[in-house]
Amino acid sequence: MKEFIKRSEGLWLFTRSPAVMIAAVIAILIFIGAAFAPWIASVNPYDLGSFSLMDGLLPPIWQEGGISQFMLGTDDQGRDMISSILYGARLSLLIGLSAMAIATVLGVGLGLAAGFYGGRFDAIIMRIADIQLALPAILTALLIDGIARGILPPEVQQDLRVVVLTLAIALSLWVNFARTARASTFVEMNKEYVQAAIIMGQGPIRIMFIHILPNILGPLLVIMTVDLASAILLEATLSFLGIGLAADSPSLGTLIRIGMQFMLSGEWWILWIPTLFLVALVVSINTLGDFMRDVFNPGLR
Amino acid sequence: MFYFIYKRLIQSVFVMLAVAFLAFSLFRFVGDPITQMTGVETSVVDQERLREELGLNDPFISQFGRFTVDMLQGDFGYSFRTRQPVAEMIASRIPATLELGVVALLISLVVGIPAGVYTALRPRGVITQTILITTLIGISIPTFVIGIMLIFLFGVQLGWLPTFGRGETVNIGFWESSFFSIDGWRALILPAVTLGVYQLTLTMRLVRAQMMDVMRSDYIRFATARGVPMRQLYFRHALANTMVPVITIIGLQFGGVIAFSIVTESVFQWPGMGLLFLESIRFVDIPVMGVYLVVIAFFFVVVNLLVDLLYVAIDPRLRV
Amino acid sequence: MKKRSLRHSALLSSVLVSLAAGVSATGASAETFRWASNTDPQTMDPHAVNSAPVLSFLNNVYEGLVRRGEAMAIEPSLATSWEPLVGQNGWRFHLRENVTFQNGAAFTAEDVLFSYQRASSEAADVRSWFAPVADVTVVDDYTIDFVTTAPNPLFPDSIANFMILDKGWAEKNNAVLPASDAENFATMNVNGTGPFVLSSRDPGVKTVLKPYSGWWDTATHNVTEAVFTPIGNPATGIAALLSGEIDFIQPIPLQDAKQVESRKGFKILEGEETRVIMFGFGHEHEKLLYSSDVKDANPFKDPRVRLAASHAINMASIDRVLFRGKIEAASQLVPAGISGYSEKNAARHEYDPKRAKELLAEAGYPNGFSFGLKCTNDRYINDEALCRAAASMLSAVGLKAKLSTGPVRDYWTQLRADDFDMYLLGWSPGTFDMEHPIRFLLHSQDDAKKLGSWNFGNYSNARVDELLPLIQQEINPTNRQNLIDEVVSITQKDAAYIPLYTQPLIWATKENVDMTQRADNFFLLRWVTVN
Amino acid sequence: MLTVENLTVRFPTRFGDTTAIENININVQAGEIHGLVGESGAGKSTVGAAVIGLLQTPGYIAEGSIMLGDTDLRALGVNQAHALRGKRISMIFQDPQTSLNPLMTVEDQLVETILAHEKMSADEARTRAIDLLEEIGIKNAAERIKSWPHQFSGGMRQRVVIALALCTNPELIIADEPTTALDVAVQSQVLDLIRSLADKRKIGFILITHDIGVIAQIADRVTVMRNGHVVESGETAQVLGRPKHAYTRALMSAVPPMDHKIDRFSVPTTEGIEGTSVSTGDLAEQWLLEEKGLSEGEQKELSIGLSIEALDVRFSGTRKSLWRKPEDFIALDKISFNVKPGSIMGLVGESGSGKSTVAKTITGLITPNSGTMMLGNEVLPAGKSRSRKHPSRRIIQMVFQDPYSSLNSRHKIGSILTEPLWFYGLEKDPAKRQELAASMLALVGMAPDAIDKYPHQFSGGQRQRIAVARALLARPRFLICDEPTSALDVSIQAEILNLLKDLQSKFGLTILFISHNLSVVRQMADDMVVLRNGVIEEAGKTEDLFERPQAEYTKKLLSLTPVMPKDWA
Repeated sequence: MKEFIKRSEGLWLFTRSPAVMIAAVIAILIFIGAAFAPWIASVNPYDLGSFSLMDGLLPPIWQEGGISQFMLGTDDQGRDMISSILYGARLSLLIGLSAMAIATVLGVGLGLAAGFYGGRFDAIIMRIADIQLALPAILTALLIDGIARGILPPEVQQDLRVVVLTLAIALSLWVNFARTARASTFVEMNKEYVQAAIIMGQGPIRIMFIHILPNILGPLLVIMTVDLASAILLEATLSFLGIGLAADSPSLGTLIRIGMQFMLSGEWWILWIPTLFLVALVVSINTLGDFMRDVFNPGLR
Repeated sequence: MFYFIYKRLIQSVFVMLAVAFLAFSLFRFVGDPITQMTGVETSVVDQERLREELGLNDPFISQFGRFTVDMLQGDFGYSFRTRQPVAEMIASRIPATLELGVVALLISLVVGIPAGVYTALRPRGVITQTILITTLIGISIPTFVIGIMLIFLFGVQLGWLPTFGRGETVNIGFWESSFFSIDGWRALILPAVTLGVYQLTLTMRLVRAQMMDVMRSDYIRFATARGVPMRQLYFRHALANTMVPVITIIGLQFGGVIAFSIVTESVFQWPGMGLLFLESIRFVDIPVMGVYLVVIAFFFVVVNLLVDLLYVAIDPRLRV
Repeated sequence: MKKRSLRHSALLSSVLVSLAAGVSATGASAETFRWASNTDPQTMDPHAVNSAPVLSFLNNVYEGLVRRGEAMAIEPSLATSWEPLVGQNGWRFHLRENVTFQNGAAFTAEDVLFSYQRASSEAADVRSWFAPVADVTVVDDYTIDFVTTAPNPLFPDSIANFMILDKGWAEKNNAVLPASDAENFATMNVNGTGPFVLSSRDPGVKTVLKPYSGWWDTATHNVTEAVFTPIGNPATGIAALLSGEIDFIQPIPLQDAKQVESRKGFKILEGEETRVIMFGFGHEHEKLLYSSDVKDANPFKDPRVRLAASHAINMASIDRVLFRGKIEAASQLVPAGISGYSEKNAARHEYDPKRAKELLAEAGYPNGFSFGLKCTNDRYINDEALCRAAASMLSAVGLKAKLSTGPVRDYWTQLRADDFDMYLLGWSPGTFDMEHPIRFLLHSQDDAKKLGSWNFGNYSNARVDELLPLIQQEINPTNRQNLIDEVVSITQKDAAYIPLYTQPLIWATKENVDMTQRADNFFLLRWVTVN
Repeated sequence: MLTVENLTVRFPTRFGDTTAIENININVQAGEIHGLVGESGAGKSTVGAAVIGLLQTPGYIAEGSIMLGDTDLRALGVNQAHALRGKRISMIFQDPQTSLNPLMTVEDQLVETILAHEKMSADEARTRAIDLLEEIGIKNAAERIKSWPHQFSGGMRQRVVIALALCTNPELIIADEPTTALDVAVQSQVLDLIRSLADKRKIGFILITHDIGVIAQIADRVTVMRNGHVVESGETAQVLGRPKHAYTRALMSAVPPMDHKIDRFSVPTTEGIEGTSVSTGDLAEQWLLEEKGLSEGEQKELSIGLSIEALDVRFSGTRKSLWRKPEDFIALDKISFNVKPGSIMGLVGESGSGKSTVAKTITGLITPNSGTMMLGNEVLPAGKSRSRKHPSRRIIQMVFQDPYSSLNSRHKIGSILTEPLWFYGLEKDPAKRQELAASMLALVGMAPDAIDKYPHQFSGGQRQRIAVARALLARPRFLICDEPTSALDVSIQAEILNLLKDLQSKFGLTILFISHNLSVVRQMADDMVVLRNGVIEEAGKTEDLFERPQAEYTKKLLSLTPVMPKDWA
């Protein structure tokens, strides 16, 4: 085992940094909890029939009035906090991961192409990136939201809010990927293996994706982790600004937004438990991202 | 170099037009201004008449054309909600947002750069790890929660700082500034910290990474080998070379600061453009939203241009 | 907050809140009274916009012929008395003498006529108030006649917010008509006869009022300067109050009331607004828009289904959990105390899920069906939470509600486009009379006559349509009440709407401030005393 | 003056500590240039870094003593050690491009360094800085001192670097590959400068280099290192002229001689290559020869030539102002030459002469402004007009300079090697492709199991072999080798050159061999062209050019290249 670990630089470093290991454990637990929420959670907070207003505002079990059925208490609708958080994390991660995936595909694709073709094409892509940067995320979200409402039939709109939000977040994140991919591609373009491929007469698609892409993945992976964290936070912020998800299918961000109402009312758990959960999630993702950067860029150690 | 700036300007105009177009097209979807402008008892007929008067029934392209042409002539139109000239409304809010943004950015630089340098030079230290984790937690809590926490801690609990607004301001010409009174500064602290904390973390981490990179470069090794004093080595040699990429990102971040100030301003009831914009969304005040976006794009473009010029100032290799 | 929770929660908010409980706020200064609300009045023009924030604010500056007292009753203001016209429909108002505008100009009947013309012009949003008016004639300097097309017993009640401008001032400053697309002088400046005069205004930021020394009435307040600040974020508003930066805020989130009250130096003013919150249905829709199981029918056409929905809602637990016991359940579209409230029909459809299921089965939906429920999330107190709870309760009897909530900015547009199966609505009768909701919510839609304009589902009952003009014209109170009772009874049986409760009013203020909380949520400085 | 005894440096890694250098003993006297020579990985630079106290973390000195005069360098505290740097010991790095802080003027950097060690006013420091620049041969120093580093040429920059190292009159300067990045002409000037500084100022130098020619030219004493150990040490003439140790002898014999042509290099050691059974390469050999079923002799007649006529390449410059048109940079000025079928043509020139532009133009990476290229009897379409499917894409193959970047580090060797087979449609059967690739590896002298590994698992020389294998798997007729050995150690260079020669003669390849190294070209090329600033200075038979150079430029190049005294070899 020890020998096996030593064989991989990353694994070896991993076993030597307790903070990273803790972060990994937290992240994995949250991912598992989120992925298997329907099997772990005691109630389905999205199923309106499964909980009752009668159970509303119960405190966590260690506080007077708490009951064992709801370990971390309930919110104002009588939803079990644990279940809400698990489902919320599930939704947040779903949005975060898909937004990140879309942003990656879009950004890396455009960045690669910009770096590969250079010249006018590059200039156009970078100006589009500028335009995107000049449009704050909230406005992008409004735009997508509005367009979706304009063109989609009403009965699917509610179900598609997640999609809309995901797209909006993805659009405000792709520029990062595009810029990084472009810069790395410029570097790779000067390397001789790329020139060899060009001389052979290989097509641009093959060169970009088979040759260059694997070589620029390192920095992109780092951005992916950091942006996963930002996507989750951005979703929370959009929720605060009123363009997030509906309260009956809450993400972590929406839970926090709802919890804000109870900041003063004494029901502290409705705000602080999801917040603590979000902090744990974001911090561990970021810590893992930092760790990955260290592995990919040994000079920084 | 002049050619470079000239090219930049052309591109900037293009960016602004595109933002205006995108922005304008999104307003069609935000909601119906008319129902927000009128009371409950206003008849449907009257609403329709108003809609016609405001040109909201015209085809989209002619609305956008009118908007652009008017704007190019310096006519920014009137707010649907308050009937005031949009130019005045936005102009009166610009100082608040800019001052907030600049102070937030300054906080992020003044704290972030030294922290970045420190954590780069002592990568294994306990203090470094503490700083890194604390800031990470700082950016993991949504801005709006942090803002309210600060308000309750420093405003209500300790009673040291105001909970909302800009405090006392001083007018210098058209510019309404909080920089010239104690009260103004006190009011500025909390929102600026709230807004700056995210940027601070970014700046710090960026400076740290760049600094660590630069410290490994040949010229630093050479400067070490010839015994240049450590302080000079860190701050004159290493930091200056760190600044070029850092400035780019900070420039880009300024756009982010302005955008995120929407949240901060709404939490602190800070009378800036972001607050105005949020209200405008609520009331579907299309002219205000449109101009706001163009102004934001303008800031972005100007900051980008400044960043380019700053490059030239820092890096002699670019002075052709 | 419970003492015990402090011991258990190391989290910041609890600590903050608990520690802060021991700190008393600084006393309000007798000189300056600072207050906050969540919305800034968008204009200073009393005729341009018919919205509560504007009218509430301008009531401190401008005055109408009549005004409402602390208990909402009409009382003389610029008119000292009024009576029905003899020989024709309408009312004669006798005006107060020796009243001067804040710029020193004398108040006469000409100003009333001018204000009427201004307020009923096309550019005025308040023109609907004058829909029944046929003509206005000045009899002499202090007498003016409002001639109506039909007998209109409620007319004086309906113009309590009709504010009088100085004709000379408006003409001089080019503000003869309310601004329609560009601003005019009156959007930023005022010249009323009221107790306060505008001292400075920074829209969206700060508006300062000072007492008008030449006010005709005896001032009962002791405010020497009043500063208004809009604070949009409720938590920020509470913080501002608790830190002593403001003396009063309206409204506050009701879950925070307990916290404010528990602190030394602060108190809560609780009351009921005149606004009734209700659910409406798409009566006329041929089929459900958002259903996944009933595609080509509209079960809500069947009164039994609507009744079932009404029986499914447990107001008691909504009150207890969501509203912390601060609401009064409603049985009809106006709350008790409003004229025309039907004592005869004061009983609600009680919470009875069994009955609800039976009704559904009778209607042919023993297993219920799914449908869309539309709600706002920024319009009424706890609107989103209410809808979530209601959806959960409806689901419990088989009415599987798919909830969709959104900001109010495009809510009305969606409702007008018939884009709903069931929806949330709050209604406050502008005239404080039952006729108002009958006209807007119960009469069939009729654009030409401007009737039923907020009857989104187009509930239509021939008898109700027939009764409305009778009610409008009936002078005899007993007869009138009988007519109204009939309407209420019909619509209750039909479950045309499901009235839920009267929206509570929660204001928070420093303990040393006395004020009057009026049921229309208007806050008037003339009733404020700072001790 | 400097005495290093039993120096051992270790680096902790995840596999435990590794020893970088062990038991090194070096003695440097004042005014002496002590050469430290060895191939990459020998630990030369670690010695230098250990002496000046700048070992890369987490390396540490495990044993030994370093004495500078009476000062025990290992006993110094962090601050004392730092104060000593620049004052008594200084260092020069390889690349003058990166050794100077690009954001500070030369003056700032000089004055700063002087003030760091001497108590004097800024004006005095400045005067001293100017004197220093004059001394190391920068004309008009008072003016030039205000310039930024990027405003100096490479050679001038290295002079500035030396001036910086000299600021405070150090006793010892460690020069780590000070001329490797420079052209021969500049190299010779810098070496002269170093020599004169040692003589005049009595500065001791440790000159770290892999270039035995440089050592031969200026070092008084030399220490040969290998794998962290000293192999041999002593007077330069003795060590290089009459090497005692087998390794030194092998090393010397791998150095291509400048003054005569040899047939094959005798390769000093092997990387375990020759051991592989050569017979496994038969398949690849057969495959390369089987085209049209010709035998080895006949194959040669298929050789293809390349002729270039008035090739002109210009790059548009950057636009400097709105009103001025950008000026073109002339990379190749109407050059013409002819590569005979089956021969090796050498293309020689200093950096910036346009050598690589020629290669890029032939391979179609660059579109020339005018001129024609003929491959055999057919016109070779230029640049972008050459279609992706054009047959010349296969017929012309290229071996690049940097074996570290010419192989895609994320692809397995197998996939790198089979790519041409698959791409050009030379072999349809994937299993056969693998077989052929493995066999080709054997042909270029590598173990066929390399096919499952990644490039980073190989040394530079092995990678270059793989690169050659990749080129051969396209079944080329024309091979362009662009500085194929300049990144390699001299022993590896010898192997690769041998390999190229063998393959060329066996398969009748035509080769365009690009190099800045005259002695290498002499060993390889039948004909050669000397290029300078995009213009052909001289062309002809290689032997003729070396024996009877006509152009002044060629003569100068020949005279400046460091050579070993005849009697040593």
